Amino acid sequence: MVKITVRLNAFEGPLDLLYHLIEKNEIDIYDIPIARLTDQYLEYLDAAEDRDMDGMSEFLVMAATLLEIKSKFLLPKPKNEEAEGVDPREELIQRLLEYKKIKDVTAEWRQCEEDAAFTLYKEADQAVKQLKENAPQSLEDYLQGVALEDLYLAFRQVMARKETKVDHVRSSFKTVPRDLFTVQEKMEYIRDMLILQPKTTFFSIFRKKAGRMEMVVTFLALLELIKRKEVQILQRMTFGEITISRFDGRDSA
Amino acid sequence: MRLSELEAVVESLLFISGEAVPLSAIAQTIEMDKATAKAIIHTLADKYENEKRGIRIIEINGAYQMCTAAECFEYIRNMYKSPNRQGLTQVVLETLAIIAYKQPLTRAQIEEIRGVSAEHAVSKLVEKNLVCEVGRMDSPGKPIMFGTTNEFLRYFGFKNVSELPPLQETAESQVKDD
Amino acid sequence: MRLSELEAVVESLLFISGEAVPLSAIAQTIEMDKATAKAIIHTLADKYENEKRGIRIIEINGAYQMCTAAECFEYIRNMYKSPNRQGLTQVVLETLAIIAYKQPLTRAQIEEIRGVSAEHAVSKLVEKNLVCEVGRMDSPGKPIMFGTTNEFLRYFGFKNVSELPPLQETAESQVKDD
Repeated sequence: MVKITVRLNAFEGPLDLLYHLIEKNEIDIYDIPIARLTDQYLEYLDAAEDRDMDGMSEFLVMAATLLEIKSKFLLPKPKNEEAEGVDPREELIQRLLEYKKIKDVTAEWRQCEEDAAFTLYKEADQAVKQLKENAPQSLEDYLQGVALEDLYLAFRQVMARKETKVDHVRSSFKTVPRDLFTVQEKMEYIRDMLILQPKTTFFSIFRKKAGRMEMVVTFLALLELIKRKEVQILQRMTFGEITISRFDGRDSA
Repeated sequence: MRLSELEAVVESLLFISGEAVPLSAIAQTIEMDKATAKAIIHTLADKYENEKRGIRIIEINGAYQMCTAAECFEYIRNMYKSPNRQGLTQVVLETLAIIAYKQPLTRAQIEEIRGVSAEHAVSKLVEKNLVCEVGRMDSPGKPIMFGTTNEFLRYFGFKNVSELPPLQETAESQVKDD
Repeated sequence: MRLSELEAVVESLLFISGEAVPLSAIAQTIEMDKATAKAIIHTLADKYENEKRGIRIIEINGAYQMCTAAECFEYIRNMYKSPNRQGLTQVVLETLAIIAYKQPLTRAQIEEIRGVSAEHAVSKLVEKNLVCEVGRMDSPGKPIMFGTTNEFLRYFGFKNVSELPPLQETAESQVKDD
């Protein structure tokens, strides 16, 4: 067999590679010869020159999926006629179709991107920004719609909230809530927070309304991310603000 | 106030603002109803276009913004001697397309569609202000949901998200039972 | 290039630059001598003026800049006035309520009640002159104690703080010894 050399990072993921194989072999996407495609896919992984574990894992997950589908075809079909309707390839086909739709439309987007680049916008100049910031806002405007009643209601609300927070006895009667939070989810959450704000404060990773369990899980997730060297924390002085950022490769210690 | 004066006011508002101005803000400022304000803006926009002026008015998501005419681009670039804009990479573009068509959605949902981690692509998009947080999903962990920004619309010249190029339905009828 | 096209290019250059553009830079960009460039700019400037447009071109020290027409200033200022801006947020309202009912008290005490930082809310209230420093607490660090202002009383229309609506029902007793 002719040895092929492949670079996996030329593909944007397992779906992209599968899609490439389908196009190359002119396979009907609705009737994928799963055994052949699986073999080719595995050949590609075998021949890949850049097999670092990080980039590989996603390709391996797909390999497992393909093998699973292939094995389902090998199993003897149950006599039961009802089971016949389900094609083991169905889910994969749907994912490929979904991916193809996006891939196809991006060609059109490229054109839009190029065309729109010829149109330029200017930023507001300093004078306008000042006009905006310094626009006098009368107290009437600021307090528009706020009556004495609202002040009273707001105070009651705050106090009621505080009360439920400190009332240990009553809260102990409550039913135990389901385990709504997992470390895994909270790690994802912190990663997303760092996407939105590359430098965020320790306190802001805890949601405002977070209960104790959620706080504990969030904290554990943070510790896990630190252990995995995905994030780093920094505190400039004792009791100072703790900032969290993505790990930049240097040890802060 | 005469119509020509209102038109002048609208022109000055759009010129000065440096961002897309909502129709409602324009209507309120010139003390007219929205339909009238819209008619004035469109008259002005048409005038620019017909007279082949160096400026244009475009609509973004129910707001209006003044911009340069595409024909003048080369000259402006020459004056600033700026290099060509670098397009988005394919990975980032695909991720953006998924967000645009399916918004709002979480990173996990994006990853499910593309089959690969979207962390890098999403953070690139947030950094470029093409994508932002639009809320939290009401599910365990309250994951962040992402959506597109007005900058996204400007970047591609789309009017609003409901007018994106349609996704090609790949002869779905064939999917039948085989 | 035709004269009208050159005019459009000049218009786009002046629009996008946001600052005064030297005549020489314009001349070079449209590949014309300075006299011609100047004539084109003046033609455009005259057109704006004669047609009573919302934008103008002014000369500053041998450079040219696009700006708004003076007649439009009031409208521009109106557009940026308060209606679009945010009023009192829930956080600030709650902080104000706590100060009104519990005054005088320190920021730490407010934070103890609300459970979150009150720094932003308190400074907003001080800025709006609804709240002010009314003394120092006799404890380590002598923290500032806040109370409501006369402005606050005047706005809500009662003579002094003792006329605040009484807190009846809700576990008032618990609130006190806390």
